[in-house]
Amino acid sequence: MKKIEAIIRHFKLEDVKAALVAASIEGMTVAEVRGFGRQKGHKETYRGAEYIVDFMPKVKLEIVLSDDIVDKAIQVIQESARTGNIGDGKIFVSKIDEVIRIRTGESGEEAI
Amino acid sequence: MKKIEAIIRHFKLEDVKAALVAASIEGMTVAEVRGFGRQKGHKETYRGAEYIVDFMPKVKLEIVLSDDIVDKAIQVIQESARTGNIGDGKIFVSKIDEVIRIRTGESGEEAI
Amino acid sequence: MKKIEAIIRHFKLEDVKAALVAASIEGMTVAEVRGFGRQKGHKETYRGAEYIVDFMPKVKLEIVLSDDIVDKAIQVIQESARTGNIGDGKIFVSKIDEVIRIRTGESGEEAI
Amino acid sequence: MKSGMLSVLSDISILRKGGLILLLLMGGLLATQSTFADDPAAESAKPEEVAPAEDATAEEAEEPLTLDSVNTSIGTVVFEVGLLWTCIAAFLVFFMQAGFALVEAGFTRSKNAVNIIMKNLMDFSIGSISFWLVGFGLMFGATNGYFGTTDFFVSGLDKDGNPDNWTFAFLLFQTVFAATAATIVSGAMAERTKFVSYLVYTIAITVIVYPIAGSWAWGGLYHGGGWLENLDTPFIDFAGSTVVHSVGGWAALAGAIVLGARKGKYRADGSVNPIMGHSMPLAALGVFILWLGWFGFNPGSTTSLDGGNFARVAVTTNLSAVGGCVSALITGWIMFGKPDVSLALNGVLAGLVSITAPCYNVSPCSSLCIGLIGGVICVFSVVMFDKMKIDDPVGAISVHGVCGAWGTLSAGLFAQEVFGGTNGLFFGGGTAQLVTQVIGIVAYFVWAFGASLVIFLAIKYTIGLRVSEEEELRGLDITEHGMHAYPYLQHVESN
Amino acid sequence: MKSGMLSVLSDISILRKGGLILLLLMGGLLATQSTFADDPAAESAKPEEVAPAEDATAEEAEEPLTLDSVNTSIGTVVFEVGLLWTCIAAFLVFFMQAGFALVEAGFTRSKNAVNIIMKNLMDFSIGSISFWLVGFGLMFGATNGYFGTTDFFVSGLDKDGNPDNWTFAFLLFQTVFAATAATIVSGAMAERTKFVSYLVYTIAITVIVYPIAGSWAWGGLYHGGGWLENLDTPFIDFAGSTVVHSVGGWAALAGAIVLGARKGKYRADGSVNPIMGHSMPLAALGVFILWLGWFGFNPGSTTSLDGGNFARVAVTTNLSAVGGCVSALITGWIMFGKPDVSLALNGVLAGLVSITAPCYNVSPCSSLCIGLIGGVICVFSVVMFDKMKIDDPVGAISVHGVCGAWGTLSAGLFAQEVFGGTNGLFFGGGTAQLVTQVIGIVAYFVWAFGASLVIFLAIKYTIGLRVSEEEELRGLDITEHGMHAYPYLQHVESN
Amino acid sequence: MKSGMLSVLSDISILRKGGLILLLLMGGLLATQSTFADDPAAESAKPEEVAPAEDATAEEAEEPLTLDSVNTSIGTVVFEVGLLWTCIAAFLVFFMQAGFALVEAGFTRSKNAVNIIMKNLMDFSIGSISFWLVGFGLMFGATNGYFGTTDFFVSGLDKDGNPDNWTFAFLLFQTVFAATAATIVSGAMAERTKFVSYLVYTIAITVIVYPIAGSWAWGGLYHGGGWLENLDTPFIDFAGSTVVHSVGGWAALAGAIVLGARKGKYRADGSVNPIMGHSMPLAALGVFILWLGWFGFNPGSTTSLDGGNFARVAVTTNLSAVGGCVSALITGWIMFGKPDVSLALNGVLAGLVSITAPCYNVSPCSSLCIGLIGGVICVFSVVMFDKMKIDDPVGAISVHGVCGAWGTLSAGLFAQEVFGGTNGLFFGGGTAQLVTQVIGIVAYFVWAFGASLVIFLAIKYTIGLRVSEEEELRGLDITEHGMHAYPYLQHVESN
Ligand SMILES: Nc1ncnc2c1ncn2[C@@H]1O[C@H](COP(=O)(O)OP(=O)(O)O)[C@@H](O)[C@H]1O
Ligand SMILES: Nc1ncnc2c1ncn2[C@@H]1O[C@H](COP(=O)(O)OP(=O)(O)O)[C@@H](O)[C@H]1O
Ligand SMILES: Nc1ncnc2c1ncn2[C@@H]1O[C@H](COP(=O)(O)OP(=O)(O)O)[C@@H](O)[C@H]1O
Repeated sequence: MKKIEAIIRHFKLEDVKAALVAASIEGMTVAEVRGFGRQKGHKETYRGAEYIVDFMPKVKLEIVLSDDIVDKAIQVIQESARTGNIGDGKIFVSKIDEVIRIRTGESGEEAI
Repeated sequence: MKKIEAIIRHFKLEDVKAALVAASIEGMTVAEVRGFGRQKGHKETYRGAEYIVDFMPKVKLEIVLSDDIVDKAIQVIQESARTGNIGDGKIFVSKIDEVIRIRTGESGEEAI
Repeated sequence: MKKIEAIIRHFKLEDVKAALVAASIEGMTVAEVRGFGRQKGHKETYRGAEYIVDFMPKVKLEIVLSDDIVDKAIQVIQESARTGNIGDGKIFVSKIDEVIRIRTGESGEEAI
Repeated sequence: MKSGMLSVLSDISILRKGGLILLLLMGGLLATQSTFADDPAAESAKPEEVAPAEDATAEEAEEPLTLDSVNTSIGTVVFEVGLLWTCIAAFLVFFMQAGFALVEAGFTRSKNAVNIIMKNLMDFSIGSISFWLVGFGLMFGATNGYFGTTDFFVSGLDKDGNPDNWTFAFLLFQTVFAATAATIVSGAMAERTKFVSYLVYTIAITVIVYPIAGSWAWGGLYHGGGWLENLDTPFIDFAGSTVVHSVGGWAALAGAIVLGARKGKYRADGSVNPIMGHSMPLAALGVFILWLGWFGFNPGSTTSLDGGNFARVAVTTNLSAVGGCVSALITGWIMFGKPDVSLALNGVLAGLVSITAPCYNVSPCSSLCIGLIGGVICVFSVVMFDKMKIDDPVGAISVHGVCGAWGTLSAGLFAQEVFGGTNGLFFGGGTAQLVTQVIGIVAYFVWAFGASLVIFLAIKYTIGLRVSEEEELRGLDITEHGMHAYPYLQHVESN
Repeated sequence: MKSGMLSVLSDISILRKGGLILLLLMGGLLATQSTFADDPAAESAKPEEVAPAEDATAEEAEEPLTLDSVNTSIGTVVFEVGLLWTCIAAFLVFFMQAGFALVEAGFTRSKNAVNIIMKNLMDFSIGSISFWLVGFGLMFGATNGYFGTTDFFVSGLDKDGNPDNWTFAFLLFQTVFAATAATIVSGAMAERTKFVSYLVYTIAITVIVYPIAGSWAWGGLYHGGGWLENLDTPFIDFAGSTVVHSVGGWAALAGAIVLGARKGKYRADGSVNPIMGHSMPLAALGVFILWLGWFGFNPGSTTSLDGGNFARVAVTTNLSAVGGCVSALITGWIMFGKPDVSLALNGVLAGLVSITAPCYNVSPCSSLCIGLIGGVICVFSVVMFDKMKIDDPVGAISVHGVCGAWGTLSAGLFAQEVFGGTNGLFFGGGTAQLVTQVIGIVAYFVWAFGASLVIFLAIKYTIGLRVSEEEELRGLDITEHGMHAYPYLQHVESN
Repeated sequence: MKSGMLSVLSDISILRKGGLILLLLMGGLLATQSTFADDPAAESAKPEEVAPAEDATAEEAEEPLTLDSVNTSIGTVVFEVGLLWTCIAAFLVFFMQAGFALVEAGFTRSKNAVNIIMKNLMDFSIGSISFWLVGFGLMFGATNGYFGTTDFFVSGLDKDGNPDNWTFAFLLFQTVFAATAATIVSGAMAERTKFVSYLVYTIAITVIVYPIAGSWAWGGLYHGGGWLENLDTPFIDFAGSTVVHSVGGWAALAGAIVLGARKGKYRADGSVNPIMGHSMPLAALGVFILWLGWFGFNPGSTTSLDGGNFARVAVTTNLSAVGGCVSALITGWIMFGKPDVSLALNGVLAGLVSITAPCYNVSPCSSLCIGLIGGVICVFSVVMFDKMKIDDPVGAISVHGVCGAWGTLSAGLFAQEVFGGTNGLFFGGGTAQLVTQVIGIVAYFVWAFGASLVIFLAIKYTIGLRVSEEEELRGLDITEHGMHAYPYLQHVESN
């Protein structure tokens, strides 16, 4: 089993979610994060003093899924989250050893 | 060493924490997340228009621990977080390669 | 490729970021979390009733990087985040299987 | 587009639905509309000492000027300015509704903020209507000493069918007072009461509990005259420490007892697990708004120019408020080791409630003392109710009930003849006034607590008073109103 | 340090920059300053019935007392107290700006909260200036029946060059009214309008749309006299259901139509995807503030002691507000199955807007009915506009436009002679008043909607009315103002 | 349950603790209570021109009506309405405390919001008490020209021992003014000052710094008469640009200098690292509340009907406020490329502070100019202080100190005889007035800055003025008050 972590733009969340659901991926967890990357943030002034907004608000998606649909999910996310501008975000994939559904105690793939 | 990530209900946080502490697991990190899963959310109306609240507020617990107490921890979480209704959440387990305590620089199991 | 997760103090974030940038690590994602650990929190009273603030506000940094600079990064974080007092936080390292840059579709090390 | 817009009003199917609802709402009202216009039942009395008079500036009245006509004109001005002051004061008291809403929302969790706001909004709305329909008459109609029996469904027309502006001003002023008594209850019952049941109670308090109580001490301000006004040494409660605040506070006590504590308020070992509010800035703003409103509540209770005594009342009101604030802060600091913002805020309100009864009858120095004592009492009271497992999220029982009683008592101690009325115990007046004050305090406690207890128990065993455990955990906002108070994240929606 | 501080003021290079900007700002003003001081152009008229008089308390005037002099003194007092009431009412109406800002901020997303606040702040600021310069004259100057042509650039000096305080009080009162009409628009256009374009429109509405409209029904309050005042049965709009609120509402309608809906408001299938506001507590506080302000808006429109009729107006205002609140709540509850806080809040405003026209002319009972109906209308209207894909984030068109029309109409139905004026249809007065009311409603709709449509289209095709899609997504706060409303996280910055 | 409740009051051990605290609090007060009641020391004077008179409407006084008695009655009405206006204005000024609290809380970080609120609450509370005890006498007692020496511990009784309502109204009005001066300081010292040390300073400013300063220009309003009033061309500061705002502003300057900048405000290279506030909506609401309060501050400073001049003052006040808003916005826009909300809000306050001195003496057009210039000055001043490394989180020094000086100066430029007083430089009056204004500005700067500097240094080297670095980093809320401003997460506690 794998975990996909995707850092995406806020306003792409609905699109990505819809695309994932369309691909039959129906479990995910979302968190508010702030990202620092190539999208260097912009210079702003506040009361005449300049500062750089370098942490950009982003959304982080975590999806645990079975190995065989990982590639599909990556593709779906990449397509739906893309605007082509710097700051679109990244997808990280790692291994998950075990999954348990709290309600039933099921574990492994059937718990996803 | 392993990392347990548990997505649980908000109002179960205190219970789960107490149960973990009782099981001598005394380090954890908590974050606010929003979850999407079988618990499909409910239909609401706002000014006459319907919408679906599909991202449910949840709490995510991250606990890094040594391999030998992982099973115990999973059991404790599952018992204390369970209500039996859809939306109780999930537990994900993955491997951690290294742990460092920032204050002392200790690493490995002794840093947990 | 590896993922570093570092739980640090809020007011150390700017220092740590600067130190990482100085070490040419230019991508990271930050989230607000609440931590529970040895720093047991303090007793407070509210309207005469005592309670323990045991979840301390912390910041969690996630950095995905190539294997060869992990040690450097750990060292940098440890140095810049340290105050020497309980509650300085921890660093967790785990393996990442794949990285994709959403904008370009690049993957692997070049996507970091 | 325009015609599309207008079609809103003409779309038949929509109008049919709307009409149905309107009919449900207004049945009785519309039926009585015409009768009511022809038959101004209420016999209204302007305050005796003010002779009704022509407008002093009306040139059309070609009557020759005489000393009497001129004097009458002056009386008219004084009367009309009194109306103006009464109305302005009423506006300030109205604004206290916002203050209550914010204090209560700030001192409770965000998952119940919509519910608290709705309760404050609806108790004022429903209360305004029911007090106009029934409460005013029960409180100020011709009376048997215990409740009024005329002046229901206030038309504001005098016996000749002409508008009587004094009645309008007085109705407005009394309506916002009644709503204050009602809204006090919502704080103590926060975070666990069914919305519908709260609305039912709101009707009960503005129709029964408060008006009957009010008639005892204040009925004589209009057509009534209650038994507490007719004691040898009449009861002193100038602006309602007892009549408004204690009544609200004791009703709140009954409600809190019948409801039981919020889930999680007490630990397994019986110790208090504090449940903090979600926004101190909102709570503080609420207190400032209430403080502002109190400058209408107390000084406005002169309801006339009254030789400028409102200025004195404003001074005593303020000194007591700051006294309560300072002493609550210090008391909390000594007892719990830190300057607690929630206690300081409660202290302000404690000082304000305390001075509400004696504000007209005491010196600035006495008012400061009354406030200082009120602030200390409030802190101890808050702690005691917590220990007694009576869960009052915002401290309403302590602030309004207990400090209301203290304030009423204090009039028997600190009153001075020089300000009008008798001397209290500390100024050589003996215990006469004090005894009357105690009688009043006890009588109001028995009535307000007793009647409310009966009503709350009746609600509990019929439609139910408390939400289910799951609803309480999830919060009343989403379960009762289908809405969060802060639907979006505060700091990030952009990218 | 001290000298360093003072150097702020003397630092030449800074002052040079500042001076440049000042010059840009004040060119015309400073130029006209001296002329203006010498030449008080405006011929001012105090209300006829009030004889100007010496200060009654001035001892220096050694003239012997006579009945006439005393009577004049009384007239002066009445006049000055009227000024006082007008000013206090204006302060309350001013405060409605805060109410609008909060309601609109609360009902929209946090990524646009700074923008909403700025719009409210600037429309009041710019509006105050432009109404003083031009609007007041167009509205209240000597008139051809359709707009005024004198009294621009109000100096407040009478023809002898002495300050005329009535003009000052009236200017203030009318300025805050004009600003109200202007600010209504911002809510309906929230979350997608360019800041600069909004400012341009603000000037247009306070310089052209509102003053011309206002002159028709209210010009006679000063030097004017509009065609609607001169009909056989004059138009009733005591405090501006139509003149202020509908004008604002119809302008808002034009704006919302020209702008189009916010991105994401409608789903692919055409159904409504509700976009919730970010803070119900702020919105609720805003409504309470507006309600308070309305006690200046309606009762204050007596602009004099007027026999205390403000008290009656305050009662009708309040009963309609609570009626609107209750009926909107119930209507929403029946239709959508829950007590919706946003509809209850809109209901209050609906009740307030509805009673604004007839508040002086109807009974308490009628006012409750008018409010009850207004609340129902508001809910249906909100739903209809949503269905028509006219996206009004805060319900401004329904509350101000539609309920303003209803309120104006209701004066033709519920008015009673006993309160001054004619009887409406329901009180045996036939349809004369009703016909006038309909004429007024239609005329104002045509003008306000039409003129605004033209202006908005002109803006759209020149400087552009709407921000880019990306700016809308990221939020106007950061893209237009470079600032977040809540720059820091709410709950954790410490450790 | 009931008896349990009552046991709160009778529980001996609790009462013992409470009693102890009360004793500590009230020692002196209770001791002096009786003396004070018998011995009304203060010799009070109603304003000369108002003859004290019987209540015009009192029928009991069977004395025959005469022209004189009727005239006296009119005087009484005028006097009492003046009291009413003074009180209402004082209520509005009181409400400015809420405005300050919100502006300061909004413009600082949430980790210090409780602290800011507490400071505002406590400076008003402590200030009310200490001004009543000492400050009022120093400011308004019989004077040597530099400070008063009578009228401490105001009883409000005249020499016959009867309540003198003018004294009460005046005390209230002056108390809220004193509290304004005190509270200005808290903003500039935000986020790093020890709570206890701030309280000590609050006592110092309301007991020493402000009253002595005030006596110079305003002592003559009561029993005093300061040197600035007795100059050939008396100092113009109608409502306190200098007396209140600059004094507060210069004290704030001293405080900010002694404290040093907040950690993190300056980067290693010396450049400014802006520290943004946490809530623009709260800050904006605060500004609107202050604006409302200013309609009491300036127009209310007539403290009588005064021929309706309050209306004129209200107009000049508003035009300057909107001028400041517009020019600060534009200045910021030109200089920094965006319409900055924080500067626009500061601009409003700059306009208001600027017009506070000359509001009575200038034309509408001049007032707009004064505001426009004030707004520009404010922006440059904010930037300069930042560059000078004087860290003022909310811009209090610029708004109150610098613009207060500008406003005072402007009276010497724009004053016009027609409004009462002399002509300023721009209206042909030469430099006489200007010179006096400069003398006043400098004298107040020297005193307020100097005295405050001494006091702050004294505090610094005794109990310490600044919190530890760790406390600053963690925030004063949790370290000083043990409480977060927003204890719960805003949007999710439910499930
Ligand atoms: N090495 C990294 N580790 C963790 N998060 C990263 C890393 N690099 C980028 N991110 C996250 O991805 C987001 C987008 O990255 P950025 O470099 O701005 O855009 P892009 O990948 O489109 O060039 C960042 O804001 C940050 O949250
Ligand atoms: N595949 C998944 N990946 C990540 N998070 C998941 C996944 N499935 C469920 N979750 C998280 O677990 C929560 C509970 O899941 P849900 O399916 O609603 O309940 P249950 O497991 O009790 O049937 C979700 O709200 C979501 O946060
Ligand atoms: N086993 C763990 N798993 C996850 N997070 C942990 C663990 N132990 C500590 N943490 C995180 O690290 C933070 C600091 O840990 P703590 O024990 O308080 O300090 P220190 O490591 O300096 O002794 C905690 O607040 C928590 O967020």
